[in-house]
Amino acid sequence: MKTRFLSNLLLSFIWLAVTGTFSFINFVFGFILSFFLMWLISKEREENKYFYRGPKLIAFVFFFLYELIKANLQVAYDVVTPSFYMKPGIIQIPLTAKTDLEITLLANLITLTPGTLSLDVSDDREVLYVHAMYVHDREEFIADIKNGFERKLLEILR
Amino acid sequence: MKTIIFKTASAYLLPLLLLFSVFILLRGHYLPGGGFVGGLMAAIAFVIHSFANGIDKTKNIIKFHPGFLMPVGLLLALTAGSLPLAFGDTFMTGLWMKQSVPVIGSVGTALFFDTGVYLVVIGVTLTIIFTISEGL
Amino acid sequence: MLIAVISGFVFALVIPLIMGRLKSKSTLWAALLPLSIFVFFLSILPEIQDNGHVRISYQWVPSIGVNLDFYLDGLSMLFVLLISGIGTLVFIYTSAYLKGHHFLDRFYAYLSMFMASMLGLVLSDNIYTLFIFWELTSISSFFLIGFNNDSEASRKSALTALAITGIGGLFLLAAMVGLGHVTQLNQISAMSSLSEVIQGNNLYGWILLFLFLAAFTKSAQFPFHFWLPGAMKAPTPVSTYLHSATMVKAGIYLLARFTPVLGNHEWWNGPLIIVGAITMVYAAIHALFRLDLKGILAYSTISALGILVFLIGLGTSAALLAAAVFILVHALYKATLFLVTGIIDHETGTRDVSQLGGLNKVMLPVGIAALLAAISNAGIPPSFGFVGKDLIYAATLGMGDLAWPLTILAIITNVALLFAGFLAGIKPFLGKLPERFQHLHLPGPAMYAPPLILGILCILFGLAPFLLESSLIQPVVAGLTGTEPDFHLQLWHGFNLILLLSVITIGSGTALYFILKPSENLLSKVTAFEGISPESIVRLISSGFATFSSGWTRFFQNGYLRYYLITILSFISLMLAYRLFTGITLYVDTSTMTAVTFYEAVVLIIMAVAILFTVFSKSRLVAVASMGVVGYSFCLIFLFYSAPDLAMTQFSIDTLTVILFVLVLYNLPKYLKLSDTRDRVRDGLLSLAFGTLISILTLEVMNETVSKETSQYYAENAYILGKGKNVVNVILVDFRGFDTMVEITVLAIAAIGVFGLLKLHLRSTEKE
Amino acid sequence: MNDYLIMGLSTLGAVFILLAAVGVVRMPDLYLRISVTTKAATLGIGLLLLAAGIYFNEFGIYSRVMAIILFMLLTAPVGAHMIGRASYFTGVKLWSGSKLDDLKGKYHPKSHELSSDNDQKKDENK
Amino acid sequence: MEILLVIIIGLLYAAGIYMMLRRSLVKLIIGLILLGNGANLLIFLLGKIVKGEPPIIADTEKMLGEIYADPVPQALILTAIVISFGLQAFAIILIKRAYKVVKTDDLDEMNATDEDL
Amino acid sequence: MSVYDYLYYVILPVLAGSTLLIFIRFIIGPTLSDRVVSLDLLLTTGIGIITIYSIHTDQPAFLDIAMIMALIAFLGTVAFSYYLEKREKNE
Amino acid sequence: MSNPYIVLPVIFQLFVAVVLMFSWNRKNLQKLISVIGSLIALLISLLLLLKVNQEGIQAMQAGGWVAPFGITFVADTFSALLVLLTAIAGLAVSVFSVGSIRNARIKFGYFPILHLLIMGLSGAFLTGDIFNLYVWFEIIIISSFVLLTIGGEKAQIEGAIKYVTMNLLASVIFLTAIAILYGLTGSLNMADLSIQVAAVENRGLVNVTAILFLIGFGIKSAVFPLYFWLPASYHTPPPAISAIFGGLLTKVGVYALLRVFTLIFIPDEFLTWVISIMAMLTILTGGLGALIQNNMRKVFSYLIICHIGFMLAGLGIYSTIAIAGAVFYLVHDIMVKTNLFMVSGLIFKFKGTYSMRLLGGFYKEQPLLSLLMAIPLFSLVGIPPLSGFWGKLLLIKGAIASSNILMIAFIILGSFLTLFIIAKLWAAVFWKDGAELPRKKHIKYFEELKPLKKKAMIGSIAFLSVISLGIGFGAEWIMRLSMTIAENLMDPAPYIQAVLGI
Ligand code: NA
Ligand code: NA
Repeated sequence: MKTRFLSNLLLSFIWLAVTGTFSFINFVFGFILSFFLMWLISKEREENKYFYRGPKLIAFVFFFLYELIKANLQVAYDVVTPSFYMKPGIIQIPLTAKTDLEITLLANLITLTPGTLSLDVSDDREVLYVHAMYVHDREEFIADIKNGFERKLLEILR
Repeated sequence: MKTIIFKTASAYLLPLLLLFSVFILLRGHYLPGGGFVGGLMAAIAFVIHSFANGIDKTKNIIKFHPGFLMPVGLLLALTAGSLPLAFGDTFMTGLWMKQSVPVIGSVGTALFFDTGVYLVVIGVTLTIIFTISEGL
Repeated sequence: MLIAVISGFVFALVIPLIMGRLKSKSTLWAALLPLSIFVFFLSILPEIQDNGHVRISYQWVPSIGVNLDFYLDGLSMLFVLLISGIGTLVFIYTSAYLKGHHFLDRFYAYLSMFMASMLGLVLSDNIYTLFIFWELTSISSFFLIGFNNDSEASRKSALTALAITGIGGLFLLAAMVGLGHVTQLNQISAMSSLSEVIQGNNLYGWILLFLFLAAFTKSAQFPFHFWLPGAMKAPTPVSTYLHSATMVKAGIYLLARFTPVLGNHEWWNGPLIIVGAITMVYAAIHALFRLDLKGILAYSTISALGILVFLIGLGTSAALLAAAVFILVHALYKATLFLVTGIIDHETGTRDVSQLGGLNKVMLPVGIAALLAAISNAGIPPSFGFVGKDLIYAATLGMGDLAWPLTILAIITNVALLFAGFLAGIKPFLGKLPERFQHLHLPGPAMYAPPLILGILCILFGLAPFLLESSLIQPVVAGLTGTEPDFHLQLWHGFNLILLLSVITIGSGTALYFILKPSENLLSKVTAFEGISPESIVRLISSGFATFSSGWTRFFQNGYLRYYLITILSFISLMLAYRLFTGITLYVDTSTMTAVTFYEAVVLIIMAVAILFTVFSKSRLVAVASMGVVGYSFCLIFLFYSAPDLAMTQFSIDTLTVILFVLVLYNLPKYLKLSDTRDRVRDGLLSLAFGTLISILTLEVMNETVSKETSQYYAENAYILGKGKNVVNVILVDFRGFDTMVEITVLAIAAIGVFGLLKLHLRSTEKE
Repeated sequence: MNDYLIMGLSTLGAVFILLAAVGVVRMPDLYLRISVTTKAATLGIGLLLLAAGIYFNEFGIYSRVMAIILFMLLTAPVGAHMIGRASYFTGVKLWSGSKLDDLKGKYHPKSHELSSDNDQKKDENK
Repeated sequence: MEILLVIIIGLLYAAGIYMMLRRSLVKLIIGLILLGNGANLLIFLLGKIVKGEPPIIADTEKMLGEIYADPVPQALILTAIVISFGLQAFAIILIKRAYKVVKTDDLDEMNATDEDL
Repeated sequence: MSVYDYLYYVILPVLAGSTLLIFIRFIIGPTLSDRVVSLDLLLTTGIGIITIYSIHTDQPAFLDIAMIMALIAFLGTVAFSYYLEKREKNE
Repeated sequence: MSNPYIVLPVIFQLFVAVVLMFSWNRKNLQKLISVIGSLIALLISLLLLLKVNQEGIQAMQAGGWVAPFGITFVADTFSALLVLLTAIAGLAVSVFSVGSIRNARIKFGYFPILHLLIMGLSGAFLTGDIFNLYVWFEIIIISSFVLLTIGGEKAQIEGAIKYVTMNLLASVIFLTAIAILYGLTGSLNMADLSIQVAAVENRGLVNVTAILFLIGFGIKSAVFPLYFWLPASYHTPPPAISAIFGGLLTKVGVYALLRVFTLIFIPDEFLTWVISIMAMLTILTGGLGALIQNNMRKVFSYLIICHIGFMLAGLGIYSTIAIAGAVFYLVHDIMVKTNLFMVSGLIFKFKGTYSMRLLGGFYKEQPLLSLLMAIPLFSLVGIPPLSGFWGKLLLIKGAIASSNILMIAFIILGSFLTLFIIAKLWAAVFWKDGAELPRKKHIKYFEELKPLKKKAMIGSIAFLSVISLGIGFGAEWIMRLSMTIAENLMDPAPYIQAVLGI
């Protein structure tokens, strides 16, 4: 019930953002609208927790941007220069993340980082298969992910 | 398609896109958008959901056959168009409320008409895509 | 008079309903209808004699002058009496001939419908109603000829008859419309004063052509005559009524009717004389070799009709008089012979003249009737036929330079006709009665009385021609020639050339009767010539026509969609090209055009390449994806040129289309390379031509300055009146909201269609 | 000041997009192409949108820009994952220079179920 | 620019027709779509194109300014696009059904209705 | 150089050039997946062009199209993946 | 004379369709709604025609926007008459469908789409806006696609592909023509276009545009050499659908030709020459095609083409009387062709085949029904005074007046072929002894039907037959209407006045 209300609230805010008109009436409208929409699509949706760890979130955003730019430069170099320095491969990464949201966020963040691409999650949610451009050492790569993205992400989500 | 990633993402995309579709619908009279594109967006939201979760689940969510939206939308548009006849005007004459409503702006038959369009487009798109996908 | 005509149609409608109910064994009462009509018209006879005509008019479709104008003059009266008189006898005869037949009611219905049409035809003064009744005679005769519809031959001859007379009828329509146009009148009786105007008009030739075609087909003139022998498949009453006495004379009536209007012109006389002469001789000779009684009679009828056309063609008052008399003469004796033939057929089951003989011994009254008719046919005094034949010779002899050739033709014809008459009227009754006919006996009076009455009339009118002279024949001739007639019908003119000719005719005819014995052998020799007969030629033409039809149809409708498209597109391209290059000075005005920027150029390049890639791609999905690229490029173009709504819509729809394709294509087999290079070059050239034409056209249209009144109005009023700022949207939901209404309906229909197309699988019991 | 920000952001964005474009042409296999393009392009578009936001400098525009970026962040990786995965079992080959392929043989050929059997784990268990 | 668009229009018509003349049902329908695109572009072009001035009335105004793109062709094309979408959707599904009952997408094997004389 | 000129003469051409490059990948393929990826990227670049164009023409309304494109482009990719998977399954 | 109610025939059909869609799964309710709806629609159309007849041309500006800015609807005698005929045919087909359409198809939207098709036809007749006409054409096309394919049998699909392709091609050409017209004049309102087009200086361009319209509408009206879709498809769907197609679909093309080429483009000599040649070849092609067919419905299909040639001839001759002829023929043809396809359907219900070779003995077995069927058959031939005769008479009058002997020859040829073909059909189907045909299990034969269904099928045939007879014998009434229509078409000033007020 509480999460339902929170989602509703969140959607109302998104409505405000999308319409770009901040007024109480627009908020009420957005609230009613999202209430209706949530009712419409409610049956199958799992209830989820929403962000409550603000600071960590901000830190994570910066961490992510840093990773993004770093990797981008690395890739850019490889793309622009005539010869390839990359050592690509598909790597299996065991997952600590368990819920759908955790796994999805993690996978997406990995994908968004240049040079890596989450190909798929095993059906038992044990492992994530990642295609990476620079696999100099498998263990090191796995550790990077697990200590970097995954740990930080789970800190926020749990 | 059985992928957790897509499934999860679709669960979040659905409400977002629906919200967005209403937005597109309502502002159509002022800025690009309107019932048609809005309806398509809404339909696409459900289509994405159905790709991720299977059509049955999406149908469960919608609660009625999407084709039902077609007569509803048509009736809405037809009513909006015919209402002026009751006031002695010709078909499709715009009737407007004296005061404009916050958020939406002036409310008139044109808006109801566009909402009719919106519903029909959702109904049509979903009927078509669901029907095909079921045959796959 | 209207009642007289209409009653036949009403009777036709009512009779199938009541006849079943009445349960009466005899249907003799049906003859009361023609009889009362006959009596009715007979009662008007004095009035005609005095005033020349009676006229009645009822409005029907006055806005184009189609009215029921009836005009009864001598000519009409002659026909009216024939129609109703012989009609009465035929109705009586039928009640016995078809007694107990399952569909007798229908037969009477057709018959009375036919009679009514015939009456209408000869009474009509209105050019259109004339045609209407003319067509009705054709169609009712179609039903009558095809009455024995189980037999393939019968159906076939009904079709042939309808085809020939039907097309003639249409020519009649054309002729009538032409006349109406030239004279600006609808009443025939009013036209005779405009005779010169008509003949001076440049449509005169066409009108004549159309009219002749109508008359010749209906009256079985060479080379359209062959439907008539075929039509003998009909029951005998039909043959009697239609094919000797009445319907075939409709063409004669038509020619006679229009003689005062169109006649007296070499274009009129020449063709009629030639066609009439050919017909009478050709058919007469044909009649010599037939075995089938009805065949003999059919050919002799054709010949007689030829004589009539010939006489009308001669056009002199003597000839017209001869025609008037001969119409009656022929109707009487030929109807008799047909009825007799019917009795013979009915009783003996054969019409093969070589097998018949001695029937006098079992059916004397029939034999007498036949004999009387044969005498009249032969023109032996004191029959009415003798009077007629004399008049014919008188007419031909009066033709100046051409007198002798024409007379000789007439003699040949008459000799052969005499032979035919004897063969049909005398041969079956004289000689030895074959064994198998011994048990036969005389049919009921309903059957033998009609021919007997007619046979007696054949002689009666010969003995007492004055009975008809002033009452009937004089008004006819007066109407035809437009002058006061000064002649007297008489049997005996004294010893003169004409009498000599008659004697020659009778003598050689009789001789021929004893010399020439028709037989299968002879017939087959004659039929050897049929390869060049008009009938075979027409059959050849019609089978050629059928081949042509199927060739033409299959050539165009060959089943291959792309050939259809090629035809359509070639047609468009040719038409466009012709109009573009002949009607427009091509130039391009670049002054108003916008400059090309790099990014636009890139979009266009991508678009162009994507189009080509779509066309030449080897995989369906790649083609689809590439079509998507085309669509997305569109979207950008729309955006660059200030159409955000369009860009949005194009984009969403394009994506949806691609998705639909993707969902549909997944189980289709690979593209096959199905066309050869030649096809592709051909298609390529055609496509390029069409594309180029459209481009040129577009360029030219762009030169034109456009009034922007409408868009200006929208620009000014969209917000003020339509309360919206996105003008396009205001147009869509308000200014042109109706379009959108229909548009969403289209979508809904498409969705229902898709739903049905994919979900509806008919069970095997529901597949109709 | 804003102008320079706009120019800077748009330059950066355009460069990233160009990078993606070069990458998609140059990279030797599909997975690398996906790798290179998804993020570079997303980043590039994000920057360009930001530039637009600054240019119009209205709240409505900012929020819309943010909404677009959010949508892209949400959908781009999912799309990449989907097409990458689908390509893998339609048999799109890895570049010959690839080092390892842990996915090989993990998809059930019919049901497309993906197992987590870890060869390494097995090795360790031994 | 207009000249280039004119060429593109011609190309679209030509390509559409060329595709329609192939033997594959899929190509036929792609051809129809290209042809429809060509017609839309034609409407657009003949309404006289204007750059960067969408027919949207500014917040502060009550009517469009001096220069604006003609909204009529845009509205017409929108209607035409949507309608063609309906038709196209149906036609595309027709491919599927045709494949199901005729077992091919080769148009040359779909001429029984004309043959049965 | 004004910001308009800069965007017009530098950024737009760069983006247009990128589009061409991406389109080359679309043409050469070789697999359908490659084309899907480049199609997706084409759209993304298109969004970029639209964004710049909206600044250039001072029309924020164009950003909405960018928004819709962003959403729908995803659907295209999903559909193709769906297709690829289904086709593979059915073979 | 603005009259808000003239679109009522259109929106009422939409309303009926929507109500039918709401009763999606209730087939009996749908039948009831369809029949009652058609009846009311008939009444509305009748009132409209009476109104127009009394008070002259009625116009209505949708949305209240003054012409030429909004979408205008115009009811002149021509439009109103055609709307009435559509409603009559609609009622007949609706009732016939009650008897003959199987439940499977009803469950998939047969009735709503039938009504939407009728709505599209009525809209096309009433609209005064060229783009709106395009939109109505699309409604007609899509609903006919759906009706054509409903059930999705092999023949249906094969026919539909050709039908769809060529009709879409026609739409594209029509759209192209509209684009060019807009590029030339900046207007879409037909009355306004009449003035604007006359003012265009570059006549060459106007002539080219006219060609595009000719071809676009020509394809829809199935004239030579653009007709191929028709014989490929009309015989494939259930007879009720063939009936509404056969009666009305091509006619809307003819209507558009007549309207556009009298109001907007006044044909020059070349164009009338082209139209005349097309008319002659259409007559020839239709006639020849019908001559060699064995399938009864194909015979009728080709005869549609043949008779479209007659109507086109009226346009080719281009005189008041000839156009009146075309209009009269149109009126007659709508009633008769609709009826004939129903007749063939009824025969099929008895015998289980359309093949003339196999059929036979119908006259013997069903004498009264045969007589009933003879009415449309011989009306088609134009045996005077049945309805087919009058239009032809006017056409020949028109041709004579312009000394167009060749045209007369072709009209005669066409009439002759029709006569011969129908006589042949009569001989084959009704006269000939029928062979014993095997019973097919997928057909529900006539005798197995419920009495109501039997009555529905025969009743609708009888209804249209009576109307045909009325047209024939009461020709004066239709004749006056046709003349009025032709005069209005040839002098569009009142039309323009009614729409634009000038
Ligand atoms: Na809109
Ligand atoms: Na309005």
